[in-house]
Amino acid sequence: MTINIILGVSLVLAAAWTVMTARLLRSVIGLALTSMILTIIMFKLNSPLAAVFELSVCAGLISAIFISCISLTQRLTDEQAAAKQKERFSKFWLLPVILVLAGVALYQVHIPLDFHLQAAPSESDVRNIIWNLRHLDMIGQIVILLAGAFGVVALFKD
Amino acid sequence: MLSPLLLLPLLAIIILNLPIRSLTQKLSVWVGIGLSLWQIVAVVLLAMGHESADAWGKYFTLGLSCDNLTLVLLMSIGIVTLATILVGWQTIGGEKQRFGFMNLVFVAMIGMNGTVMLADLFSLYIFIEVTAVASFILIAFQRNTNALEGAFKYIILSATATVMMLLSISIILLVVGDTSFAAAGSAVKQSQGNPLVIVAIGLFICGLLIKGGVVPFHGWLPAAYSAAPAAASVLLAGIATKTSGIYALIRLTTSVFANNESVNSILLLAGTISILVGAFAAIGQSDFKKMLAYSSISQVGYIILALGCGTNLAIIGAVFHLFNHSIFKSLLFVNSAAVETQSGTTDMNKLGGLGTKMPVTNATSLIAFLSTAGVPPLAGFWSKLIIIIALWQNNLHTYATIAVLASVLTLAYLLLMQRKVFFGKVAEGLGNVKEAGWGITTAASILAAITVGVGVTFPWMFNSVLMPISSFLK
Amino acid sequence: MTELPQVFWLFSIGAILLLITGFYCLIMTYNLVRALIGLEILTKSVTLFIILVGYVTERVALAQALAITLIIIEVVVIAVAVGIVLCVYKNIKSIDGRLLRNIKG
Amino acid sequence: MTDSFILLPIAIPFIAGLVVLLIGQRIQSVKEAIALLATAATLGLTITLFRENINFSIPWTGFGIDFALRLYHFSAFILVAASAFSFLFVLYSCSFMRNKPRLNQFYCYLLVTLAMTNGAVLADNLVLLLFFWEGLLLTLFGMIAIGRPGAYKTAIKAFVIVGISDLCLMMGIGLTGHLAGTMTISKISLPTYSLGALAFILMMIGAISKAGSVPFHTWIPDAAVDAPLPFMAFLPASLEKLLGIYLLARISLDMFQLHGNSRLSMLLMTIGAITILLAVMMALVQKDYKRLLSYHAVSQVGYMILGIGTCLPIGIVGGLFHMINHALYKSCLFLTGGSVEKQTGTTDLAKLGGLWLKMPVTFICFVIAAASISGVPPFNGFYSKELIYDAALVRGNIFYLAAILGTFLTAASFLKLGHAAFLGKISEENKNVRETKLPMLVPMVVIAAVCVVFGVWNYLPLNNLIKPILGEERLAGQEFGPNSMLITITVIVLVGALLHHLFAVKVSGSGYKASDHIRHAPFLEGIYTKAEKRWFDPYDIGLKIVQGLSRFGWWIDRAIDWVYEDFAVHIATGLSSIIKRAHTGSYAMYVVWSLIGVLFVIIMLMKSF
Amino acid sequence: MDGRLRLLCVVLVPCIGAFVLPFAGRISAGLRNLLALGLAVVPLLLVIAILPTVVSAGPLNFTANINNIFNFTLYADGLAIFMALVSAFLSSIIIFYSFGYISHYENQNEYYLMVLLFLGGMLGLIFSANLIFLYLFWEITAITSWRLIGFFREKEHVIKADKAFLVTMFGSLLMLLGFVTIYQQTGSFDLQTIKETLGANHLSNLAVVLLLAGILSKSATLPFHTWLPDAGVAPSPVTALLHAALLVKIGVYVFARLFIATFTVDDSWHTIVPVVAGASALVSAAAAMIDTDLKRIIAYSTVSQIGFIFLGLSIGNEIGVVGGLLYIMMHGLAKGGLFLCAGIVEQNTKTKDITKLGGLIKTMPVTAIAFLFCSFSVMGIPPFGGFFSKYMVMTSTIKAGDMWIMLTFLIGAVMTIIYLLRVFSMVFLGEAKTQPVREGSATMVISVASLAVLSIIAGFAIAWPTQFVMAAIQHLPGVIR
Repeated sequence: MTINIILGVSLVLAAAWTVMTARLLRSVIGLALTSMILTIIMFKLNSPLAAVFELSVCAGLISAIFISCISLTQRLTDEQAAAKQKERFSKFWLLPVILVLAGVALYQVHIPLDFHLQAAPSESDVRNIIWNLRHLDMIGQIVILLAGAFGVVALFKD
Repeated sequence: MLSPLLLLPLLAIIILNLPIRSLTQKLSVWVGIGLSLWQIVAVVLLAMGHESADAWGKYFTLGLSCDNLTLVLLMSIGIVTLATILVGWQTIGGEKQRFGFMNLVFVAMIGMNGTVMLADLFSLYIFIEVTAVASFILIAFQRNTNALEGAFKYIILSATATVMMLLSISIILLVVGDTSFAAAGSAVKQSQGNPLVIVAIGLFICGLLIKGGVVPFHGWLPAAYSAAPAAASVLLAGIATKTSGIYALIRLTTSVFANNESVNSILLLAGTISILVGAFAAIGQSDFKKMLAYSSISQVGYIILALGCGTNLAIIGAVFHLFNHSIFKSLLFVNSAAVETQSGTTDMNKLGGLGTKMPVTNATSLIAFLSTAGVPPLAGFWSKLIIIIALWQNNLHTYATIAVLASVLTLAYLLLMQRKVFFGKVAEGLGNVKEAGWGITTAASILAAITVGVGVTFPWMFNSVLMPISSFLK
Repeated sequence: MTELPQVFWLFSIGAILLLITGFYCLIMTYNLVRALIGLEILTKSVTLFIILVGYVTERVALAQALAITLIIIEVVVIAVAVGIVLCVYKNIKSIDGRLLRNIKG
Repeated sequence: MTDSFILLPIAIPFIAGLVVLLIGQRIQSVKEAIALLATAATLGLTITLFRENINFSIPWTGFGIDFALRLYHFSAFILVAASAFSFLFVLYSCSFMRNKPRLNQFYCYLLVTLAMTNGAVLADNLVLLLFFWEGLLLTLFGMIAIGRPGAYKTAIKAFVIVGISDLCLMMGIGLTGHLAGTMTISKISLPTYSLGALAFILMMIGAISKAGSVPFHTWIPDAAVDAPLPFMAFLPASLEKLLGIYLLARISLDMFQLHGNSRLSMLLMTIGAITILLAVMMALVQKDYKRLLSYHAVSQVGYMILGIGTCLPIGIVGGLFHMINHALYKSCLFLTGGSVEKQTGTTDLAKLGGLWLKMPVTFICFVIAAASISGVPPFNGFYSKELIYDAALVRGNIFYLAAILGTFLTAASFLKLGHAAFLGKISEENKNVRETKLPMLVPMVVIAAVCVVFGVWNYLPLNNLIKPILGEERLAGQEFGPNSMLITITVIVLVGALLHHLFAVKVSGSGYKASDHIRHAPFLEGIYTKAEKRWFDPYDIGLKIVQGLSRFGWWIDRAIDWVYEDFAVHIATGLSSIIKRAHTGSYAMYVVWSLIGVLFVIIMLMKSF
Repeated sequence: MDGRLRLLCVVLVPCIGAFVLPFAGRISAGLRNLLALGLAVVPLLLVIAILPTVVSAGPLNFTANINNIFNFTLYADGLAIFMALVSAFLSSIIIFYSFGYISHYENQNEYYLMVLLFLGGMLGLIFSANLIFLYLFWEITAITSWRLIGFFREKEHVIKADKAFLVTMFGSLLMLLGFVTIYQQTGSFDLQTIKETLGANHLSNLAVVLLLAGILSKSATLPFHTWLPDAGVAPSPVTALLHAALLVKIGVYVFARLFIATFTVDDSWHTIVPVVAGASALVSAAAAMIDTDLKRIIAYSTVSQIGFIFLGLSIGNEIGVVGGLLYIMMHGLAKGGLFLCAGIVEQNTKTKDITKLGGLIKTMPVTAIAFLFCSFSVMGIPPFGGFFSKYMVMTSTIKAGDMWIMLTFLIGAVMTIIYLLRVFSMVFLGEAKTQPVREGSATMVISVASLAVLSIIAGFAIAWPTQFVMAAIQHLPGVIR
């Protein structure tokens, strides 16, 4: 049970760190870190496939996109970074305070989960659900990927 | 008959993007027009009631359902996409640009058709996201700073909306274990008291209100509509936000969160506020498209108000007003496209007296503005009348009076627009302005013909077409 | 499995805190890319919540399917968003949110 | 003599009037001929109908308004008088208006006025009476407007004053019709308390304003200068007096049971007295022949109102007799004025003088008429005034005193007029003045003769013209013998007037300045100068009041307009600018709004469960 | 063509015919003008054709029973026929007049389209027996009057047109709410069923207030009257059409149709409405006294005469209602004449400010005489028609026994005389301030003269219209016997 607590706390800490750090590159790395912790939690909640997807897509792909974006945009010189750090801190010191308070408050709240559910349907395998039961979502994903492709083409092809 | 509505555009995208680029690019516009016309014909056939065998059905289990509400939405999607394609063809220069635009329109078409026909909460989220992505890019299509700003704002706010929707879907999953409308509806009804369920309902409604552009959540709408290119703003204002926002709200408030009192009072309040804020903001605008954006917030307010009232007649009024609004709002945006292409600007202070120079645009904008203000012979009046009657019968007298008197405000800012753009003396720089191209004028006249047709034939249509719409309500 | 509710509550608190961080970052930052990072954090919290619900109600397969679809859609949205931020940079040579406020009123 | 003959006195002059109007400017003599013929025909017809009693009625517009005419003694008498006068005046104006512009309009208006007057007199339905009565407004406006080029101002003044009083008459008629239940005049007899009194007062306003008494008289002196002279002789002198007093008599005798010592009769008598004094004081100081006569026309009405106001049979008979007498001598005076104007070209007393040799016949007629108006014994004025004095004395000596003072001043002013115009030395440019042509002389001589006849054989008009109007039961036991004491006082007063005139001439040196000593008397000086500057003219005062009030109304209208033009617009633009400022354009603000919105929605949902 | 079909054609011919005009205009102006006049005269002839059947066989009814709530029904009883005759006749004269007037300006096609549509809307409104269709035609007239007022396309003209459209729209929306309350109270929009279901009991006060708001705004009575003088900027046949003859009469006619022909209201309304009408009459008469713009003065005088008409109708006793209806006819004729004369003066002297005008009677005798005759009829001087209507309304105030209303009526009548004479003398009499001006063109002068002559003929032949109106209101519930 304690492992869960540690994971939970580290997840929140990683997220807070991503937001608080001054340099953009560090926050992207922080993002990747949160994504890894999330993957571990997912494994704990015995949903491995989702965890793998999370790891490869979020930690990998999205971090790559962000890093390429940062590299394209102009980099901050060192003293600009230092100035930004002080200015960032003046705005973001509030975040950890809120998080702690919220955590304590939420801890007190206990809502009964007395939902009586029917038994889970028989062939409840992920592959089966995606490929056989939810074709509509499949089409949706295909179309949205096409949309993404057309978007990037439209935005950058001149 | 339903799945082709979804799959044909997909097929079209795939075929058009095959490597033989030179041929397909010219074809894309005609394919687009063909598809939208086919959709309109299909809806009419469906309405006539012959359910042809769903050839594609056996391969896919899409779980699409279609009742009268979906038919109305499908019809307006067909019409508005046709108008968008015609305007796009006219306003977007360059072969490649136009091809890119057509692809996005096809994606949006699939997204909207899907949203309208599905019966599962999560697929609702997916297809709303599809339409949203298509709209992001359509807004940012011309890559000028304003367009990018509008797109970015829309992304941020649509992301918050999706976060809220997903949280509420997960809570419903917690409660029910299945995300289909029917299951969700029964579960919500049983565990009414549980605070988690209340949070779920609240979050989902707010997500949809953001998508629909109702007042407290409408920040992105003026930026997105006014910055988008002419054709994109027609699609967006006409139908995109309505399907993803308002249609979903109608579907859910009638089936999933079936008429509990508090949801209705929230909708009534939100509707009235958005009518007033939209109208007052529109009065002060000096940019033609921004004024139309605020005007569409105000008109959506009427639909939300009718939804809040909840009775059968009110829902019919809401659906009818949704259909009418999609027609005359896209007509107004088509007119703004015409004015923009011919005079180069949409700043009303620089425009003037285009009435004599652009007769068709003048006549159609007259029809559209009278219909928006709810002046009788046209369609807008009848839908507003039904909403007012429904409100009055529910003794919601204050809301009804505010809604009615707001149409004076609507008339005020539209008269302002007419005076500054069409009705006055010709502005100095616009001496040699000619009428807009044939694409825009045909789109405008089709939409105007529909508005006038619906308006004039309404009494005859009242029993045969309008009343059956309420069949989708239990 | 008596501690099922405790696990649920533990991670749901975690998810809510992630939500708060995400919104805070979205609202307070001027840098567009950092806003997108905030967005990304929100998505992570929602994915966590879905998986958690799946775990609690023994509908792990359905939850995973939803989570996977969710992740794919979010990738596309973030990709488009980054594309737009790059275009903004190309136009105004800066990714400061305060410069993107000229459609107001 | 079928009933429809009663329509002829209205139809003949009306049709003739239209014909005269339509044949246009070409032949002048044709117009005169038609006019003469028409008036002669009407005169003949009315004389033949004199003894008849005809009732004629056809339904007209429902609500009790039907086209009812009734010929009985009183209306027959007025008809004959009106037709006779108009015949004489047409004859007179044949030569007087010989080469004046817009002649066809003049004759048309004259004939239509005659038709309308006949209609009003014959009318037996209140609304029909009003129909003809207000119809006279048009012809009044028309006749004054075709006088001097600037005459339209007086025409409008006359139109407004008489128009307003006609509206009061309309209100009165509506009220009487409502109270009595029927609109036929012969069937109405109402008590005069509360609403009845109001109805009587309103009708009375209509009557006395048509007759030209004080509050409504101010257009008559202006018209004297502006309007063509035959109009002055025709309307203010004779016809309007006949019509006005006819209605006054009808309402006080038939329609309302007016009894002697009621407040209404006191009101009538005071109006009469005030009219006599005020008008004659103004007449005295006039320097123009026609203005002097017009003021006298106003003051003589006072006698008639005073007479009828006493509600004594003797007073009423006196008033009616004075009505016909006044019509006679006033028109004769105006005709003499006309001939003087025709020959010498001016009516300004300063330029006139010594005409009695050059224009002997005019002078003689002037002397007869002047004598009868001043109430010199053998002439008709004296007898009718005697009757009025007799009744006034019974009612209260203050009224008698006013009447006798009026006579004194009238006599003084006519002596002044006669002296200034006809006696004294002749000015050189009038040297070659000859007597006026025959068509102008004949009417003067005829009227003067009738004045003498009515004076000397006064029992003739009294018995068969005036007395039948009151009917036997009122006249039972009334004898109209002369009252010696009154006669002596009148003679003394007249002699006093002569002496005063001689003294005044000696003081001021010439005839027309005879009244200067009164004009510049210490106390009267201020009032006279103010009066000359039209300060006391109710028409000007009224217009100023109306302008002031409408300024207030105009302000209300502008205030309401301000609400639409500025107030509503300001609110709308203000609110819209507030809302526009609220949209700061930053997406972060919009996300905050959405979160607040979510919070609010969830709280509302929580509250309701 | 039995009566019911003729009734339908009366409404449809101008409405649909109007849209043919722009195309006819492209071929030739003459053809368009003739077609326009024809389209105005045809309904007049049809109404005259319907007249005998209505008089003999009672009201005519045409229903296209489509659905229960929004049923398109036309109902022609005496009241409607009377109003239709007056409006169709006056608009044909005005169209005949505008041949001469409008030929100087551009976009004439739109002008004739809008005038015909206006006439169609007016006739539709007169005959429609369903509240919603009554509202539909009511708004058609609002749109067309907006386009017509802004005809000259100058900036502040269009602002005035917008103002008129907004004020009337505000009033008509409140009236729409009134219709919805009636619908809720009686369950139908059809006048006949409302009449039966309501029967004796009165209409709810809320409904009455809402209806009155709409009626007062359209007929330009006190609180909502300022748009009418401002609409003076329109071309003068339009102001004649709007102010004098038709637009303001719509409000009065609907008042008669609803409050007299369909339902009864509490007695307190029989004093409140006259008070408002009286106040409006006095305030606008005062404003007419002060203003110096020719058309604004005549517009103010229309507002005040409408106040008198309302006085007559709202007092409710029989003579008042007959007087009010006659007043509508007489005022329409006379005021139409006044405006058309003003049009001739304005077109020739190019100025509307009466202080700069004078002595026009010498150069424009026929117009001057016509103006004088029409103003006499408005003042209510006997041989003219106005006298009888004014007398009847006066007696109705007396019968109602309310002293204050009698007084306001009297003061109003006096002020009418004064300000009309003031205008006549400043414009036509006195010495000429403008350079010599020739008479208006033939068509304009003929129409003006015919209106003046008609006022006189109406005066003499008053018996026939009064009988017709008395027969028309014989069985109406709202009239207090």
